[in-house]
Amino acid sequence: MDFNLSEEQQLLKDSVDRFVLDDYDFEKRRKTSNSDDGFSRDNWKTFAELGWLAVGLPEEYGGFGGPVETMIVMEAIGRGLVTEPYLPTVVLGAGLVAEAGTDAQKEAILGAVAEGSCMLAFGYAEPTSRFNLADVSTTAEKKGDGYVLNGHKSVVYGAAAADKIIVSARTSGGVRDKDGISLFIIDNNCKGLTRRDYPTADGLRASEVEMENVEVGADALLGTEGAALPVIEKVVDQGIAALCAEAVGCMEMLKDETNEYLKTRKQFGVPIGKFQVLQHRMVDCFIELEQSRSMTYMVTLKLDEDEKERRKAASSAKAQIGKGGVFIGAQSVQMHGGMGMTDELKISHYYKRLMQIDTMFGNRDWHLKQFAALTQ
Amino acid sequence: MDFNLSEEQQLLKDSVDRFVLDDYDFEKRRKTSNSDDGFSRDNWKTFAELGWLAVGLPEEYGGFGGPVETMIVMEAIGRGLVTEPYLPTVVLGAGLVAEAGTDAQKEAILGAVAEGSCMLAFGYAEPTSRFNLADVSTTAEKKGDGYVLNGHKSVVYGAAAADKIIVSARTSGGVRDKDGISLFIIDNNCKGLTRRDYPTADGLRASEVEMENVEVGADALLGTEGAALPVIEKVVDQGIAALCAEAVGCMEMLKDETNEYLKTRKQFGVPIGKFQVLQHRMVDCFIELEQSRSMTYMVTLKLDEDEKERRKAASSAKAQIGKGGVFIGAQSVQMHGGMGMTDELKISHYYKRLMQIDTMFGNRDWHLKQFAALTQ
Amino acid sequence: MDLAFSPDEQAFRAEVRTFLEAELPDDLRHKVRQRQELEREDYLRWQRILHARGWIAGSWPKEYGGCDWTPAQRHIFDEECHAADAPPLLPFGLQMVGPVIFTFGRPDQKEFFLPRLLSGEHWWCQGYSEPGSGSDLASLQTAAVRDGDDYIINGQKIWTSLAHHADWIFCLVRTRKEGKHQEGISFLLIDMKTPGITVRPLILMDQGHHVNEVFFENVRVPVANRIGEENRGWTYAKFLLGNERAGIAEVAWNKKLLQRLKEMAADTPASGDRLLDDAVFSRKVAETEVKLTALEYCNLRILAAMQEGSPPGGEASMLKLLGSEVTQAITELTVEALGYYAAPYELADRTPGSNWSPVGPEAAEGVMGQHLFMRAITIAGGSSEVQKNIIAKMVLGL
Amino acid sequence: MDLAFSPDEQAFRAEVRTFLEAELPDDLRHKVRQRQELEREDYLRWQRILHARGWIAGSWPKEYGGCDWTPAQRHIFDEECHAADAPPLLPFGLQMVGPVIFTFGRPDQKEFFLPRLLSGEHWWCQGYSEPGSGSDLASLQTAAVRDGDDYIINGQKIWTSLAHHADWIFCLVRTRKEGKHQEGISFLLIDMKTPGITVRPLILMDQGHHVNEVFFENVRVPVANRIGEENRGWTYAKFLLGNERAGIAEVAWNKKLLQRLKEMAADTPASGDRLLDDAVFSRKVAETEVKLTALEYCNLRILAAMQEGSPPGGEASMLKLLGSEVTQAITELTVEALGYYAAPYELADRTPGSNWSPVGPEAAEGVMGQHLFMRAITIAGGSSEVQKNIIAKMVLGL
Repeated sequence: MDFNLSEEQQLLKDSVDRFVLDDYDFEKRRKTSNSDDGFSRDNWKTFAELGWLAVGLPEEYGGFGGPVETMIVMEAIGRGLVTEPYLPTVVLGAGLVAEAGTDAQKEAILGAVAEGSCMLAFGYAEPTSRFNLADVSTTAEKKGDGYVLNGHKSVVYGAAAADKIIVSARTSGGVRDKDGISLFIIDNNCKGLTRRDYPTADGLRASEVEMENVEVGADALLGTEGAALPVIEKVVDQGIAALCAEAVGCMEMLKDETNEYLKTRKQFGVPIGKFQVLQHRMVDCFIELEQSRSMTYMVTLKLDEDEKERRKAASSAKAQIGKGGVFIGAQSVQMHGGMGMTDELKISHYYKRLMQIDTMFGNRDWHLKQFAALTQ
Repeated sequence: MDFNLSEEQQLLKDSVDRFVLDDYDFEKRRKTSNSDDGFSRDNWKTFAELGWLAVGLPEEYGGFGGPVETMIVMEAIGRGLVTEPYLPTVVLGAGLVAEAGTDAQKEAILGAVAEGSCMLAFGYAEPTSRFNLADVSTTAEKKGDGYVLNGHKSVVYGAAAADKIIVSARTSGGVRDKDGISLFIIDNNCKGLTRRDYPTADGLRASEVEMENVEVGADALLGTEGAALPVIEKVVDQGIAALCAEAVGCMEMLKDETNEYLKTRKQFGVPIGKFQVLQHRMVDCFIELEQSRSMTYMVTLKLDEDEKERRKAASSAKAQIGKGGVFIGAQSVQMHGGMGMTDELKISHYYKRLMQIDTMFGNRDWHLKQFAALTQ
Repeated sequence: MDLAFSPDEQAFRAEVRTFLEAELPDDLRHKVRQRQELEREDYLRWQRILHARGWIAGSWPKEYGGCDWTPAQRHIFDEECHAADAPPLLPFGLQMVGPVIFTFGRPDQKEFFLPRLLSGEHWWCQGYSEPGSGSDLASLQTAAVRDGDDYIINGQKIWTSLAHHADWIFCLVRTRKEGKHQEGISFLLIDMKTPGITVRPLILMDQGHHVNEVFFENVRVPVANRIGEENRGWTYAKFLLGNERAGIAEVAWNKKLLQRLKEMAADTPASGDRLLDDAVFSRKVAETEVKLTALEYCNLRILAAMQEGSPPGGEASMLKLLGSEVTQAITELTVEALGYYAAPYELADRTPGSNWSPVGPEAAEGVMGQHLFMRAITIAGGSSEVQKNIIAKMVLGL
Repeated sequence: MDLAFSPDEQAFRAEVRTFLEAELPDDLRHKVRQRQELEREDYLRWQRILHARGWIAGSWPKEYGGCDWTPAQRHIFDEECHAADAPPLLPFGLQMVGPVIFTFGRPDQKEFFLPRLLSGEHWWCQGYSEPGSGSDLASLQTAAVRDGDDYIINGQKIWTSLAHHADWIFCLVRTRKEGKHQEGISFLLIDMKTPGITVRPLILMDQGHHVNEVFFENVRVPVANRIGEENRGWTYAKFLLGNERAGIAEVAWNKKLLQRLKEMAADTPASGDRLLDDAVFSRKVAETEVKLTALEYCNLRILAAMQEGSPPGGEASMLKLLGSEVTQAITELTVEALGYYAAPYELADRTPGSNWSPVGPEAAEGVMGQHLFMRAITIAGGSSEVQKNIIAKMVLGL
């Protein structure tokens, strides 16, 4: 039992932390977030140069590290509220290809991801699916060697910037059947695909992706036809672990900023941190953070266990992070008073991100239900 | 809209309050609770003399007043943590007879209740029914003019002292059918009835009541055969309103005692009521009490509305009272520190009663579910 | 004890309802229902309609143009207005400065300000908070120095709601530095067009422009614009804060929000079921509705007491606390009901006349924005922490 | 980073498990499982079995008869013992006064007390709290006045757990009235048979006799029974309180309680369903299990840090807070699972040898009693409020 980073991991951590500290101050982040793309392609190039886009990819395609390295990068992303679409591209997109791709697909995509020349997005949700990954109405019908796709994917983060979008589609079975789901890699500019792009409340970019008779070749199929759900679940659990780390980064930043504010802001002649109610509230925030960090370690280190253990780990971690994040976010706003309400201070931006994190990949209610089913 | 008591109601309130204050101090209550019966027959006689056992009964049988008068008595019972089985006898037992009884049954029972010579109990729960009043496994089979009863009624408050026990039993239909439930009035000493009597955690008395081939005449049937559920639900809602008032009495006593303790108990050189965290906790208690009182007025004044409104009122009030009572109880213990843990101080006794009140007639979860179903 | 409203009150309710059906414009109704931001003219249109009917100032005495309604009538009026999706009436003039003027003002002040306030000619804003004085309001620093018949004002106010729309601002200013904080404050009425006043927008986390900073640089205000005596402004301010709390529970509005949440949850597909049929979600809705019911009856009890002449004391703080908690619970659940569709946030495209439509379901419009803005209600107007301090002191004697 | 225990640690776990299977008496196992109150002899039997195996003092150095286990080993031992329903080891001797004696005691004190403590010959209790000093422990008043080679003790202790079983008591007493509270306290070891000591039961709300008042009336204690220096007792007391917090999260015990709750909920009929299938109940169980999991990994992180030599600081307060909250959540849910069968409470009939059986399901035994007694864990050993004060100060610097 050991919670220390290896030397290489520590070096990676130093590097991402330094980037966020030196090159990602909040005003720069605001400009980046408000730009057309919502992120900076220069930063993306930097990420590639520093090797971060190769984290967690298979070594034979230039990758290095695993879940712990992803955690390190994602925590820094959380601290900096980084808007570059790292999660959609590296964790989800490349994760799916690494998990299920043919050699040819891996060859074509993973190296390009690592060197920053290929961005990815993953469309798994639909307007009526809510959080159920197996609820897929989008259809992919066989046509010749290839497939024709029809359907609507909701709130696909990073879709506008992506070169390729991976979508789940049903090749057989009923709408909520676990079998019959397949994954397809689709070029973003292909015929029949339309996007409505929009900013999100947390300052990122997402899209509605609609497919009307999108024709793809056989090589667009990712993994075994009809057997994609376990792959999706595994990669989404990896996404959950990464998201937990991002949340911990956000929470830690809020905890530090708010604690500092309590020490400096004066009312009634004393720092407001002298008021016991705020002290105890701050303690509650600290404890939520520690619990969230512990659960993030736990899920990160359990991603390679068997399916049931992995899913228990992911659902319990996500449930904790969702609650802890929204609590710390809301309390940080409250303890900052009016200033916490402003767009100017970073506080509210972290709160907004933590709210979305609670929802992403299924909210606290969803994951408590999964966890209950897994532990009965 | 008017939340004032009438002059007669105020007189009743003065009378019950005075009794609790003068004749029911905590040491007397402790002795009474620890006695064999768990209550005092002398007190019961006093209740009769002062007319409290006639509250809510029909005027033609010597009764007076209605829900507001019952609320007044029950609130005082809560303040004094009175152990005499008022709820089982007057609210539930007499309530059922008044609601569904024949003239002969009312004649025989209600006057006797009012004058203190007849005590009642109501067995509605069974080992597998949890909180569902319609879940009745006890059977009543027709035999000649009468019936033969078999079954097990759980946790029947006041059964040991009761002259007659009213039980629900199934005359037709499946175990959880809404139709087919009937009520029977059974003599406590009849053949085939066995009781296991026990004290309860809140210092009252209850019993397991088992019936093995208990034979009763046709006159034991209370109300229309097979149509008892609406009667039971109505009288249980009256019981809920009464219980809410008792809970408010308990909460108010705890609020007063704990607030006083905060002002007098010193630690670190100051009264502990100077610590902001305890101040705010006490405010939370105060607010729970105010909400509970408001909901008690609401349900009391809505008992005569149509079934849906009445049930909504009862379930919402019970849900609030269950939460508020347990919160105030637990926090009063916590704020009293070690002393709150003792059997010696009254604090823990009120907490224990409030815990049982949350469970009685269905706990908070149950009533939130009912309320949700009624308000969708 | 009796829950029923009197026949007269019930007749009044019918009258209000008929009026709203006839007079509330559909486009305003739609904007409110869709949680869209109201523009200056939207507020004013509705104010003029009510003014024409003589119903703009329910609580004011008749002699000043009010209706002199009982607390129950005001409650009924509020309920009906919210049920009909009428725009809210802003409190700054009608509830805040108006009663201060007719209670403490000179006859000429009453004559000049009150009719213009009621008609909407004067839009008022409130200059209380300062950067250094949030919960500790009495520590305010904006200085008013006497110079002949004028005061010269220097300083800064913050969180000034809708100051960018306002014609007049009522301000607490410091006219004496010595002694207790509370005893050196005066209450001034200031024309927003006076030279030296600068209004700067403060954008909130919903990216909306609701509040402002207001800077005063050598602003010259006639002493005649002072309310009451110099250095006694704290008294008037406290009076005003008391008025601010009437109706603070926002029961009727919360009921409306809750009803919309339930409608939305009934329309929201959740992988085969309706979201409202989910046991855990429907329980959370039920919990909130029970809390709102408790608040409603707490409010009615206090209303009944006011009807009999007892002014609300620390209990008003309880209503503010509970009301804001209920509102936040509802807006949180409403965001939660949207699932992934809580994410899209396209304020930038919502220019009037565009063919913008919300991403996701129609009911998603404005939900996240409202939720984010509503984080302020446990901070503004005395934070929840301050309200609890007040109850602890005033009600519990701790 | 790695969650796995080392091969050695895994072998140790197997060894403990085998030992428990062989040596833990069935009747003790049953009593623990059924939440029955343990008698003095029950504790002692188990202590003697462990003592015989050399496993009575996991954390103590070998030279004093301990095992010198690593934090991980102690954790494993705890987990296995709780999983097997072994009786708890009382902390008063083994965790509290023992380490004080071997750290600060004289050689003769070590030689006399430590072996007797380990063997169970001496049952220890703790004389810290007084009626006037709860959270504010340092304000204690029990006076020790020097008289030749003795101190004369007068005063009163309260909340003294199992003092009615105890042979010895370690006490904080006041040896100087002047100066700071903390600087006039000494640490004494007192034979409970000394004349002038009276133990009076304090019955708690579960009607159990767990704690006592201990009165001292001119009790003569040899100065030789003092630990360390006069007036430096606070130092030793703080050392002890630090030790008291190790293992305070009670993860293994909480896991056991949770497992039993789930078993019970699976066996509980709820009008046609199993209670565990109720969406709301199972969610509450899941919430609690998630919280317990978070606690478990917080505990493991702190354990790993201790393994590397960092003593637990304010984090121990966090473990105490969370652990007690989890326990209370579990016992509340367990009571809730019983439904109406939470009411019967028949302590009086439970004399050994009677054919008493619980009213309602077998699993109902002891549930309410345990819940009521567990209300104390957020009060005793530093209340939750005090723990939060500690974290605010020590960790957050507020």
